[in-house]
Amino acid sequence: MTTTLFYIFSTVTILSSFFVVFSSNPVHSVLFLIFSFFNVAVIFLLSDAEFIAMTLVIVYVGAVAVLFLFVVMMLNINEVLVKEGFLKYFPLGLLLMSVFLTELIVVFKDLEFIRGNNSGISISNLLDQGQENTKSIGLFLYTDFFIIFQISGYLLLVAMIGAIVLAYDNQLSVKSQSILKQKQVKKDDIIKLK
Amino acid sequence: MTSANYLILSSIIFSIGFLGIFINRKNIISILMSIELMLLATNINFVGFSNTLDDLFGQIFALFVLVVAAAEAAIGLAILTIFFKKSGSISIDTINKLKG
Amino acid sequence: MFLLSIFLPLLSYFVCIFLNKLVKDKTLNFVSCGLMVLSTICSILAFIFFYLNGEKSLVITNWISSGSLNVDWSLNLNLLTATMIIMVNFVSTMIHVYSVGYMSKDPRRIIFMGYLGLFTFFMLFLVSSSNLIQLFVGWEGVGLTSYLLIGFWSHKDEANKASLKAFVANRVGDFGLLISLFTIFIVFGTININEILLLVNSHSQSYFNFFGFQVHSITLIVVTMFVGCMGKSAQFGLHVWLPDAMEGPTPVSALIHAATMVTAGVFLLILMSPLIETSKFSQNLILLVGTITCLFASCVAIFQNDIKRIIAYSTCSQLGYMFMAIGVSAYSVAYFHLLSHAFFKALLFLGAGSVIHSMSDEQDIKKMGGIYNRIPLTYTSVLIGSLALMGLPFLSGYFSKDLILEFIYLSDSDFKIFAFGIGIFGVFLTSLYSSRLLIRVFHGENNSDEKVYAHIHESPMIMLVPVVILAFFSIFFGMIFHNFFAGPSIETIWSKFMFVDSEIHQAYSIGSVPKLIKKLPLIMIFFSVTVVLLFYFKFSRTMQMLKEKLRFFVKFFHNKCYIDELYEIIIIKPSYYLGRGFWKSIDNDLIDNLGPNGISRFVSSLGIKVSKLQSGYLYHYVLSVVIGLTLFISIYIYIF
Amino acid sequence: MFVIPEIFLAICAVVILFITPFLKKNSYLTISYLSLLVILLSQFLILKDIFYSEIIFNGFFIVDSFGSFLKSLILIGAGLIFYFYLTVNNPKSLKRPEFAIILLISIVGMLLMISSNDLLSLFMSMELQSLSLYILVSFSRDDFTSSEAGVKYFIIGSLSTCIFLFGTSLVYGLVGSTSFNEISVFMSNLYSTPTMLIVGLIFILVSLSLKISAAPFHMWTPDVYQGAPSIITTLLSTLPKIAAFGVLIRLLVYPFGEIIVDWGKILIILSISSMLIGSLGALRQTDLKRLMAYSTINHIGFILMGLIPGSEDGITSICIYLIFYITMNLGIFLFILNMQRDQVSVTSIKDLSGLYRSQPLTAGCISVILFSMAGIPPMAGFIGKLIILNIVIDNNLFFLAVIAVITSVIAAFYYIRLIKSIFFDDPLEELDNIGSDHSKYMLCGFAFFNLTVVFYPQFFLNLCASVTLSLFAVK
Amino acid sequence: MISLPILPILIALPLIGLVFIFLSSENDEKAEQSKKSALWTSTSNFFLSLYLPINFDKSIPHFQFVNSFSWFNNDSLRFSLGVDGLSMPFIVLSTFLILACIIFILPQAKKNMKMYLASFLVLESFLIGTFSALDLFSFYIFFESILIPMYLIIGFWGGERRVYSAYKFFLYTLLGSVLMLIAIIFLYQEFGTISIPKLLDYTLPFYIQIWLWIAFFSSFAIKIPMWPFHTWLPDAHVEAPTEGSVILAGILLKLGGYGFIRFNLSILPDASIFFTPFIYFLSIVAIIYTSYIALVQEDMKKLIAYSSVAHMGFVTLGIFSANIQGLHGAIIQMISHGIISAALFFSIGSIYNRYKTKRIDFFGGLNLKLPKFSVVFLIFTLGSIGLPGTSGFVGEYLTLLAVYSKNTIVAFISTIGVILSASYMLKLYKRVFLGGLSKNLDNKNDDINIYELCLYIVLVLLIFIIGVKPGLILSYTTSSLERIIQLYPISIF
Repeated sequence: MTTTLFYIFSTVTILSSFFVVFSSNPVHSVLFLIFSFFNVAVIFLLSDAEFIAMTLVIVYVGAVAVLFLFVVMMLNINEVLVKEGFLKYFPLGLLLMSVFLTELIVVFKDLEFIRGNNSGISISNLLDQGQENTKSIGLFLYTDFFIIFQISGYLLLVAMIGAIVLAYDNQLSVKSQSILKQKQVKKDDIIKLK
Repeated sequence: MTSANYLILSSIIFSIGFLGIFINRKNIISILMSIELMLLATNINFVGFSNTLDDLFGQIFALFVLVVAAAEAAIGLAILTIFFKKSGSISIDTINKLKG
Repeated sequence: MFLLSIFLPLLSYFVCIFLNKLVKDKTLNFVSCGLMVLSTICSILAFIFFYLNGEKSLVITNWISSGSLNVDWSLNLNLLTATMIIMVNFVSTMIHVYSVGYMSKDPRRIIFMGYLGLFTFFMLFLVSSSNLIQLFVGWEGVGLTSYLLIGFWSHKDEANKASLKAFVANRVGDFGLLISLFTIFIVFGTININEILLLVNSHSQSYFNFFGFQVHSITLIVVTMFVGCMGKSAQFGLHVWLPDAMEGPTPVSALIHAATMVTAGVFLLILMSPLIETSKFSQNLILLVGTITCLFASCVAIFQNDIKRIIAYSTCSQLGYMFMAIGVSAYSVAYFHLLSHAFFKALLFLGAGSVIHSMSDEQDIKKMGGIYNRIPLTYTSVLIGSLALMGLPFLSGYFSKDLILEFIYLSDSDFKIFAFGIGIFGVFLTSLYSSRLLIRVFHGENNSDEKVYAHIHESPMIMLVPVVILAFFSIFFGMIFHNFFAGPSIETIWSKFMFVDSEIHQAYSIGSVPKLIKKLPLIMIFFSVTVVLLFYFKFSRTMQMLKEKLRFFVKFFHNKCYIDELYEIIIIKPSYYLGRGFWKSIDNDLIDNLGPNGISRFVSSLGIKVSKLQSGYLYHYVLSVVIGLTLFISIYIYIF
Repeated sequence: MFVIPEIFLAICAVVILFITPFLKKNSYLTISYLSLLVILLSQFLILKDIFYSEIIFNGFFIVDSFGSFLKSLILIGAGLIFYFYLTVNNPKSLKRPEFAIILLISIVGMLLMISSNDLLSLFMSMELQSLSLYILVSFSRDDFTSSEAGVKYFIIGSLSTCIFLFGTSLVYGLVGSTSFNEISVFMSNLYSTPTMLIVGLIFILVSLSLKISAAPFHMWTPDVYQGAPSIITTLLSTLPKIAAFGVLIRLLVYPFGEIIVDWGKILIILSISSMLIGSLGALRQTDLKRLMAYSTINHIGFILMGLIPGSEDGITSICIYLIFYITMNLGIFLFILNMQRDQVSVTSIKDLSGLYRSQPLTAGCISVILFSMAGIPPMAGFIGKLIILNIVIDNNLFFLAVIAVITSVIAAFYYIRLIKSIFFDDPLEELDNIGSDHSKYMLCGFAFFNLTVVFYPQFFLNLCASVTLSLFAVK
Repeated sequence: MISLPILPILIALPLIGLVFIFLSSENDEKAEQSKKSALWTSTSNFFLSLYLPINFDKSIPHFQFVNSFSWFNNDSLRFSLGVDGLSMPFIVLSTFLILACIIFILPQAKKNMKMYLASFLVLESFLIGTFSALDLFSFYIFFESILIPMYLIIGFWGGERRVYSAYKFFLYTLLGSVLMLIAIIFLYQEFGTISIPKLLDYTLPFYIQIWLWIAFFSSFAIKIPMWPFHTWLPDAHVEAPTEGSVILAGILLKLGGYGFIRFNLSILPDASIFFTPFIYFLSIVAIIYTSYIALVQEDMKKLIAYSSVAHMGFVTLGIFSANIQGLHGAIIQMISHGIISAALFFSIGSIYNRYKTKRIDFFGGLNLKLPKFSVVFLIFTLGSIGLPGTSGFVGEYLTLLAVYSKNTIVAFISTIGVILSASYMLKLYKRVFLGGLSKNLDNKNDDINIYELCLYIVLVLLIFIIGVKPGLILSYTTSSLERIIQLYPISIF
C-alpha cells in the first residue's frame, strides 16, 4: 500500500517539479513548486517522518514559497517568451542531464547497503521507548545537536541582518523621479559607446 | 520502499532542478526555485535513508537543511531585489556585464 | 743576440706606434731603420754564432699546456732558419730605408714604418719557431700585417676590398693548415717540428680515419698543409688575392708580396720536407699545382697593364717554380730560388715603385714609355731585376731557376715531362712579359700627360740606395752561393734540416743533364726577347692585328681568366643569398614563427578562447559545473 | 573550553551588533576598530592552545594544531583585511557598521569550517560563511557590478550547497552517519569501496572545488572578483580559500584517506585544468582584479598538486604555500585598494603604466610581489612552488610537474606584463599617490617578506610540519 | 691560513653597495654620488675576488673556499658555496666585467641612473652566486634570479623593440630552466642530497639520465644559446643597452657552458655520450649557419650577437668532445669570448653614444674620425676572428683539436667557421671603419675619452695576455677538469 502511494506521489512530484522548471509563467512555477512540496511532504509522512513533513509544509509553503510569490508579484515579472537560445541549448542540456541521471541510477540500482555500525540513533528503539517522532527529534536537537542548533540560529541572524542591510536603503530603495537630476544629465552620460 | 526508490526519486528531482538552472532562460527567480527543488531532493534522500536505516539523524539533518534553505531564500531574494533595482530586470540574459 | 734579431723589429713597431706624434717623425724613421739594421747585424752575428756553437733552441715560456698537448713559446736557430732570418732582416732593412723616402709625403708614414716592423717580427717569428702552432702564429701574423698594409690607404675602396680578400683567401689556406696541424698532433702526438721530423719514419705507414675513410696519415697532413701553403703562397686557386694586394704601397708589395711572406708556404714545405718525401701522392700534387700556377700566372702577366700586377703575377709564377722544385724533392734548390727570388723581386718592386714615384703615382704601363734616360738609375735596376727574373746567365735568377728545371729533368716524377715542358715554356713567357714591361715602361714613346712627363725625376737618394744594394745582390747572389744549394756536397750542409735527395744531386754534379737541356732556357729567353723586340719595334701593326684576331684570348687573360668572377658567382654571391635566406626564411620565419613567437601566438589564442568561455552568462557557468560533475562520475564509473 | 576563539568571536559579533545603534558619527570606524580588537584577542586565544587536540561537542568539532594553525592564519589575514579597510580610502557604500559585523561572522564561519569534524557541522559552518559572503559581495549598492557579482556568487554558491548536500546524503545513506570518525571506521572495515560512496565523495569534492574555484568549477571566480568591492575581493581570494583547503585536507586525509587512489585522480584533473585555465585565461585580461582571479585559479591548481599524494609532506607543503600565497595576494590587493585616480578607484591594467615614474617605491614593492607570484627565485613564491614540486616529483608524477612548470611559465607572462606596464610604459594620467603611510609600510612589509623568505624557509617548514603532525596523529 | 668567508662576502658586498645607492637622494640622470658608490663597490669586489686565484690550491680538484649554511631544516638541504677550478675564472670574469660596465657608465647620463647601477650590482651578486653555488637549489635560485635584473635592464633602458625582446628573453630562458628545476628536484629525490660534489659519486641508470639530460639541456641550450634556441639572443642584444649586452654576452651565455660541464657532463656522463652526435650536429649548424647569417647583418650588435652563437658552438663542441683539450678549449673560449664580445659591445656602445645608431651602412671611414678607437676595435675584431696570439685562437684551436680527435667530419666542417668568422668580422670592420668618410658623419674629431681608453687598454691587454699565456687560467682548471674526465666513460664519438 505505502509503496503504491509512494509511487503515485513520486510521479506527481516529478511531474510538478518538471512544470516548475518549464512553465513559462513564474507564478505558475511557484504554484507548482508548492504543489511538489506538498507531495514530498506526503512522501515524508509515508516514511514516518511526520515532523519533517509538517515543517516542510510550514516553512516552505508557508514562508518560502509565499516569499517567492511575493517577490514575483513585487518585481512584476512578465511572461517571457521562449527564446531561441532555449531551443538551441535544450537538446544538449537534456542529453547532459539524462547522462547524469543514468549514471546516478546505474550507481544506485544494484546498491547493496552495507550497514554501518549502529552508533546512530535508532528510530525503532525510540519508538519502543514510546518517543514519538517529533518528541525524539526534540530530544536530540537540544542535547546532542545543541551546537548545530546554535549555529543555525546564528545563520538565521545573518540572513536577517543581510536581508535588511541589502534591502533597506533610504536613498536608493524608492524609484522616484528627480527633476534636478534629469536636468543635469548630459548626452555623454547616457549614451555610451562600448 | 527501498532506499533505491528514494534515491531514484531524489536523483530525478535533483536533475530537474539542475536542468532548471542552466536551461532556464527566463529569470533568476526560477533559478532560485530550481535550487529549492534540488534542496528538496536532498531532503528526500535524507528522510529516505533515515527511514531505511532506522536512524533519526537523517531527519535532523533534513531539518537543518530546511533552515538553511529558508535563510538562503531570504538572502537570495534580497540580492535579487537590489539587482532588480540596479538593472530594472531580472532576466538572466542581462547578467553578463562581467565577462571575458 | 738571436732574440734581439727577432724582437728588435717588434720594438720598432712599439716605438713607432706609441711615440707617434710625440717624437719627431725624422727621429722615428731613423730609429726604426736603425733598429732594423741592428737586427740584421744581430742575425748575421747569430748566424756566425750558430757556426760556432751548433744548433740551438730557445724556450721562452710555456704557452699552451693541455693534456698531452704541450706548446712552448720557443725559437729555433739552425742553418735554415738563420739564413732565412738574415734574408728577411736584410730585405726588410732595405725596404725600411726605401720607405722613408717613398712614404715621405704620407701623414701616417710612421705607422707604416711600425707596421713594417711588425711584419718583419712576425715573419721572423714564423721562420724561427720551433713548433707548428707558434709557426701558425707567425703565419697568421704576417697575414694580418699584410692585411693592414694592403689596406693602408684605407680611404681607397679598392685597397680595402683587396685587403679583405687577401685575409679571407689566406684564411681558406689556414683552414687547410689547421686541419693539417690537428692531424699532425693526433698522428704524432706532438707539434714540435724537430720531434715530428724524428718520428716521420715510424709513422710513414700509419693510416688515419678521416671522414670514415682510412687515409694515409702523412698524405693527409701534407695535402692539407699544402692547401695552407697555396693560400699563403698564392698558388693557383687561391692566388686571387695577390694581384689585388698590389693596392698597398709599393714597399709593402716588395717586402711582403714578393720577398718574404708569400714564400712562407715554400719555406714551411721545405721545413717539413721529410714528411713530403713519404707521400708520393702529395709530391705529385704539389708539382702539378706549381706547374699550373707557373703557366697560368705567366700567361696572365703578359696581358696585364698595371706595372705592379705584372710583377705580382710574375711572383706567382716564380712561386710556382719553387713548388715544382719541391714536387721533385729538390728542396735545397727551391730554397735557393726562394732566396735569390727575394732579392731580385724586391729589387723589381722597388724599381717599379721608383718608377711610380717618379711618374706621379701612375701605374698603368700604357701611360709610360721612353723614360729610361730621365731616370737612369731606376732603369738600370729594373733592368737588372728583369734580367735576373728571366734568368739571364750569371745573374742570380739564372742559377736558381735553371737548377729547378734541371732537377725536374733529373727527377723520376710521374709528371716530369709535363712539368719540364711547362717550365721551359714558362721561361719563355717570363721573358716575354719582362721584356714587354721594360719596353712599355722605359722605351718607345711616352704616353703620359705632359704635366707628368715634365715632372719625371729620379727618386731621392734614400730610395735609390736600397735599390742599388739589392741590385748588387741580384747580380751576385746566385753566382756566389749556388754551390751551397746543389751538388754533392750539400748533403752535409742541409740534410739535417731538410730532405736532400743525394742521388739527384750526385747526378747533377756529374753532369748528367744534357747540354741541350741546360741551354734550353737560354734559348727560350733569346727567342722570346727577339719576338718582343720584333713585335714592338718592327711589326707593331701585326701585333695590333693579332690582338684584334685573338680578342677573345686577350680579354680572357686580361681578366685573369675570369677566376675572380667565377668565385664571385659560385662562392661569394651564394654566401650572401644563403645568409639572407637563413636569416629571413629560417631564423625569422621558421624558427621564430614556429618557436617562441609561434608558441606565444598559440598560447595567446588559447588565452582568447579561454576568455571567450567566460561568457558572463550564468547558465554557461552552471553548465560547466554539470559537465564537470558528469565527467568525474563517468570517469570514475567507466575508466577507473 | 577549546572552541573559545570561535565562540568568543561569535558572541563579540553579536555584542558589537547591539552596540551599533548607540553609536552615531563614523560608527563604522569604531566598529571596525572593535572588530580588529576582537580578532586580535581571538588570535591570542588560539595561539594559547595551539598544540592542544581534542574532539568536542559530541564529535561535531575538533580542535587540533592543524586547525589552530589555519585558523590563526585566517585571523591574521582577517586582521590585515580589517587594517586595510581602516587605512584605505573606501567607497562610500562600504562605510557602514554592518560591513564589519558581517565580515566578522563570515570569519566565524570559516573558523568553524576548519574545526568541523562532521559533515553536518561542516555544512552549517560553510553556510554561515557563504551566506555572509553573499551579502558582502553584493554589499556595494552604488555599484551595478557588485550586485551582478552578488547574484552570480549566490547562485553558484547555492548550487554548491546543493551538490554538497546531495553528496553528503549519499555518504550518510551508506555509512549511516556523517561523523568523520564514523566514516573513517566504516572505510577501514571495507573490502571494496562501494561506487556510491565514491560518487558521494565526488559530489562533495565538486562542491568544495566550487568553493576553492578549481577549474572547471572556477567560472564564477573572475566575474565575482571583478564585480565585488575590492576589499571583499581581497577577502575572497585569501581567507575562504584557506578555510576550504582546511576542510578539503581534513576530509580527504582523515575519513577518506583509504580511497586515496580514487580521489587522487580527480585531484590531478582538477589541478591540471586549474593551472591551465588559470594561466591561459589571464593572458588577455585588462582588469587587474579579474587577472588576479585567474592568478588565484592558477595558484589553486598548484596547491592542489600538493594534496594528491595525501601525505604529511604534501600537507606541509600546502600549508607553506598557503602562507606565501596569502602574503602575495594581500600585498597585491593592498595596492589595488589604493589604486585611485582623483579619489576614484580604478582597476585597469592600463592604469599601472608608468607607475614607476610617479611612485618608485610602490612600484618596486609591487614588482617584487609579482615576481614572487610568477615563482621567480629568490622570492617566496618560488620557495612555495619548489616545495610543492618536490612533493609531486617525490611521488613520480612527472607529467604533472612538467605541466605545472610550463603553466607557471605561461603565468609568468602576465605577471611580467604587469611589471612591463609599471616600469616600461609611458605613464598615462598619474595615479594618486598612496595616501596613507600605513599602506606604504604594509606594502614594503609584504615585499620584504617575499624577498627574504629565501633565507629562513626552515622556519615555515618546521612550523607547518609540526602542525600537520596532528592531522595524522588522529589516524 | 685564516679562512675568510670570501664567497659570501663577494655575494653580499654588491648588496651593501645597493643600500648606499638607494640612500642617496639624487634623482637626476647623472647621479654622481650613486656612480661613485657603485664604482667603489664593484672595484672592491673585483679586488676581493682576486683573493680567489691568489689563494687557490691548484692541485686540489675538489671545491675550495667552501661555506655552508643551514637552509631547510634537514642536513641534506644545505646552502653551500664554493669554487673549483672550473668556476673560479668565471667569478673573476664576472666581477671584472661588472666593474668594466660601471666604468663605462661613469661618463654617461641615463634615465633612472640609480636603478641602472643598482641592477648591475644585483646582477653581480647573483652571478657570483650562480658560479659559486655548490648545491642544486641555490644554483637554481641564483640562475633564475638573474632574469629579474636582466629583464629590467633590457626592458627599461633598451631600444625600440625592447619590450618584445625582454619578454622573449625572460620567457624563453624561464621555460628552459623550469624543466631543469624538475630535474634538480628529481636528483634530490633520488639521492637525498643536493650537494653537487656528492652527486658526482653517484651513477644513475641510463634511461633516467636521458630524461635528466634533456631537462638540463633545455635550460643550458637556451642560455648558451645553441641553434635552434638562439633566436632570443639577437633580439635581446640589439635592444639591450650597451652594458646589458656586455653582461649578456660576456657572462650570461657562459652560464650555459658552465652548466653543461657542471651538470650534463659531470653528473650525466652516459647520456652525454648518447647525445654527443646530437650536440655535434647542433654545434655545427650553429657555427656555419649563424656565420652565414652574420654575413648579411645590417646592425652591428646583431652581427656580434650572431657571431656569439657561432662562438658558443665551438664551446659546446669542446665540452662534449669530453677530453682535456676540449674542456680547456671550451673554458678558454668562454672566457675569451667573455672578454672579446664584451669589448666589442663596449665599442659598439661607444659608437652608439656618439652617433645614436648601430646601422652598419650609416658608417664608413670612421677611422679618420676615431683613429685610436679604430685600432682598438680592430684588435677586438681580430680577437673575435681567433687570430693566433689573441685569446680567441687558443680556445678555437683546442676545441677543434679535441673534436678532430673524436670526429674528423665534425671538426672539418666547423673549421670552416674560422673562414666565415674572418669574412663577416672584417667585412664589418671594413664597412664601418675603412673607406671614405661617410656623408652622415661630420669632420669633428671625437675620439674616445679617458674612461673608454683605460677600459679598452685593459681589455686589449687581457686579450693578449690570455692569448699568449692561457696557462694562467688553464692551470687553475686542469685538476678539476681531469677529475671530470676520469669519471667520464670512454666515448666512441
